[in-house]
Amino acid sequence: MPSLNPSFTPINWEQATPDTLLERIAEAKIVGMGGAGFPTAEKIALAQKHPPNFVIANGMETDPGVNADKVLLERHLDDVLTGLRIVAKILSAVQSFVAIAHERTVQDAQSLLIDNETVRYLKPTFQNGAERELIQILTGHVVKDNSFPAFDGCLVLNVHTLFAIAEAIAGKPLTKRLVTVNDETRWIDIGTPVEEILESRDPIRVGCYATGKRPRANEVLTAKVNAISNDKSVRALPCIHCGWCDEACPRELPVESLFVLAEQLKPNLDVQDALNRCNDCGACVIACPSNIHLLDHVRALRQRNDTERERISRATQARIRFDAREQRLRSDAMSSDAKRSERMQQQHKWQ
Amino acid sequence: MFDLVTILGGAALVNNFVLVQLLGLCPFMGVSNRLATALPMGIATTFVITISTILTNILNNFLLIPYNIEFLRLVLFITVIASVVQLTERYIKYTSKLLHQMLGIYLPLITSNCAILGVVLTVADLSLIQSLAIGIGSAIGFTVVLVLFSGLRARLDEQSVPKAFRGAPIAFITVGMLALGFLGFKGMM
Amino acid sequence: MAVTDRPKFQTTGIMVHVVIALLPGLGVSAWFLGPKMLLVVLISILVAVATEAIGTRSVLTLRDGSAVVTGMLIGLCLPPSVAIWVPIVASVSAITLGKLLFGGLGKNLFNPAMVGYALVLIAFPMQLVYLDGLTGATALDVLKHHERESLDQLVNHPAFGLVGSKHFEWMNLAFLVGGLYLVLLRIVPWLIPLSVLLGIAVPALVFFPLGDAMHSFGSPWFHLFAGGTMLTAFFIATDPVTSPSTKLPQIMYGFFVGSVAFFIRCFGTWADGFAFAILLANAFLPLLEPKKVALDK
Amino acid sequence: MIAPILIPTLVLSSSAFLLACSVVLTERVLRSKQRPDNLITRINELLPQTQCAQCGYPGCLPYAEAVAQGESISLCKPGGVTTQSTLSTLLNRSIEDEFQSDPHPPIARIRESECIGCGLCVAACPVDAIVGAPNYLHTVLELHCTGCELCIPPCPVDCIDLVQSNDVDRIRSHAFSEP
Repeated sequence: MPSLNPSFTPINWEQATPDTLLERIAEAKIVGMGGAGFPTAEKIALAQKHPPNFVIANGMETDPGVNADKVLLERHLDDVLTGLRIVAKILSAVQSFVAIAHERTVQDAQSLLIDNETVRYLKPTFQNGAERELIQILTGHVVKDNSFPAFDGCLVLNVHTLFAIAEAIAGKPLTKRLVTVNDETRWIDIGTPVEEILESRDPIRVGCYATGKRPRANEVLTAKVNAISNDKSVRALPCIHCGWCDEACPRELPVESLFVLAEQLKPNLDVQDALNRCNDCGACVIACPSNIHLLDHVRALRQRNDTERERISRATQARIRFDAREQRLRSDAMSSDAKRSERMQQQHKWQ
Repeated sequence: MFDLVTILGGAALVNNFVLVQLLGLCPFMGVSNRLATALPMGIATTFVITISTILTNILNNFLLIPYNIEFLRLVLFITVIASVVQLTERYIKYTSKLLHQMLGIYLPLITSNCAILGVVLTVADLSLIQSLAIGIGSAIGFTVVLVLFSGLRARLDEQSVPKAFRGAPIAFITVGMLALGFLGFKGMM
Repeated sequence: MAVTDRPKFQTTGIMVHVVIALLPGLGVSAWFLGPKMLLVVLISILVAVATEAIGTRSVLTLRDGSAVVTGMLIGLCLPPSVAIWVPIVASVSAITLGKLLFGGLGKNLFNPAMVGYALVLIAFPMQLVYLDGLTGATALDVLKHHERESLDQLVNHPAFGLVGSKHFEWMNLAFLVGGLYLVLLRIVPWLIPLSVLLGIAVPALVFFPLGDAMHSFGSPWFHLFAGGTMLTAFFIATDPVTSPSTKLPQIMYGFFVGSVAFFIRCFGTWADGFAFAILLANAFLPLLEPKKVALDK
Repeated sequence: MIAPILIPTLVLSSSAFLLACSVVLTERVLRSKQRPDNLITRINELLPQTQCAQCGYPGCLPYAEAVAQGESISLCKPGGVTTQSTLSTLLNRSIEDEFQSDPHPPIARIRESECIGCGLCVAACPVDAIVGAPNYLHTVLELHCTGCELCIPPCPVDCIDLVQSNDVDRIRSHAFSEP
């Protein structure tokens, strides 16, 4: 396939300077393919400003029924590692890690490693798959709640993103990716309409059935989507308060009471800290025996809380400005009275 | 002392005047949709019952019986209860305006709570200690059931109840089932 | 693949396993109390399922199987000597009053089976007195009404079997086996049955030495294996909709059920107080677990 | 002979009189020890503070004081359903007429070509959201405008109209910034 952009000539990454590599990644418009979809070039640039750097390849596929990363690692492990080394070269990283959730690929990777790289097998639980927990497990560094990993110099990139980087440096733009469609994984061009990928009566979910969202009108496949699946929550039964979602949540959030509050279709600001701690892992959706899509409800509640907080901040701002205006009007009135009475005395003195 | 406790327990649980004797239902239904109004109402009612039991008992034993004018009992007791309720309403008004707003009409309505007049009339002839035990016991029973019921109504999901049963009907059915539960204590005392 | 240690159950799956766990108890009670017990259970199940189908005007809601479980529990609670219309009344009132009026599965505040059973118990006491399934009247009744005889005379009374009441100790054993099956499958939280049994054993331990020769309160073993203890502990108290799902409230809930049932058995007029204990515990549930309820909604 | 009539009336009137005195006495004591109450400020916090006077009161604080005295809680149009439900939750009053409120409140916008710079709208705006030099064109600060429509009547050339603001650009402005 002719490369779309003639200037996309392959670069030999060993000789190239970090800047040309970073510029090529930006030019190829590569975004995070783990699920967040944040522009990779910007993320690397941010991490560059905060040395010392650690690079982590995240092969931990915790979404249920999805094995896009697994298939990629089986077929293109060497490209992924070259992508890792490219990023390590750009950041002149101190240490780089590869976290994989399948034993077999760990053995294959062991042989290909060079000096400051280590491969770790981690159980694919929701704890180990989350970005901040992964950094803590591998490097021991704890990222504070209000800051982002890139500001602490840690860069977690999905194995697909690293593969895309290697491809971009080798001159091939990011045009297709591995997607699991109802438990069979195949290459799909980015941009194909979502409805065409999975023809099924049931409504579908972009992403796995637990963390995926309902497709918007004529949505197309983007780089960050790793699966398309049937929406099981169509046949949802009412909640029987069994509490299994609370047990399944890796961050011990009160999922059941969040669901009760979400069902009232009203914002509720005192559960905001729990909503902030939820990282949309979908463990509760998997555990629910009544197939209720708890994540939809939590996301809706979060959205309502955001608009409510926006409304309250606007109201407090308006009150502050109103009070300031009242105060100003009063002091103007007083000062003009004072001046008038002073003029009156002046007048009096002259007579 | 032990039998006083059993009298108190009996008045609270066995013949609880809301669920077993079915007295005082109108404030019970009106105020119990939220815990924030149910608990203060329960405490206010307990206060009113205790004070009015003491006053009526003294009035009855030292004024009505010696001069055998028992026929005045009903009128006198209602005036006592009304004035004690006015006391509580004033107190609540000047301590927490919000609570005064939230309780609204149900605060002065305690006077017309038939449970209080019922208790006061039944214990008028007993000794002061016994009447106090029964009075406080029944008041505690009222508060416990009120708080329980407000918890149940908070848990009730109005949206999924069939349209014809929303509001009062489903509340009465829940009270009925609560009464079913309390019938278990029948015959304990 | 995501790792969660509980096998993935659908709500239908849960109810099927509950029915399977109830079968041994059903078999043993049918063996001792006669085949009429099976008839009573069958009628209650059919009526319960029919009422739910008519009530919700759709067969769709039947797939969660909760009507079958409710019917079965009612059938097991009612004595076999009961008239035919009694299970019908119990099942109809259980499903309509207990569940549908509150908005169907998951919305009811009280355990539907207990609502139906308590209603029938209070409305038609004569029907349920004689040889009563749940109340295990034989031994418990004897204990309550024959206070004059001394303890050892009591023991060799025909109603008393090895440790508990004659037939009911084996029935309770069967329900215990079924209950453990549910606990091992992690469908039922193990804390609730344990605390219910503790709730009845601890007061029994306290009161047993107090009972003089004239009036014995029955030994803890007796209470554990008499009447409907095991059936309530493992199947009725653990209904997910009307029982707490977090640790501490579960302990308090179970202990409350056990102890109230014990006091009703020893001091109240009812032979076995489990139905009332469950209803009262359900009433306390919103206060035990405020987090599941928007209290100032 | 008169004893059976005199005694009951005496007993009744004296006890009634005594009770009445005790009530009045306690009220005076309580009123003197009255601690300041924050009910009005709590109500005021729930109001959207548009100071638009569409509720018939000159501002949000006067309306809050009226609500504390028992005024209806459904008069605040900009607040709409959210203010109505929060007030009903706080004061435990049922809502009589539920009315719809649009999620995006309207914003005033000056058609700058027609503005003659008279500055009458600046004085009218309760939150100082309009800026402009005299005789030069004025403009509305979208972030601060509460859509109270008080600036529309005083404008001599009637060049202010209400437009739907969408909050997207407002929220995105501080969505992701370095800490």
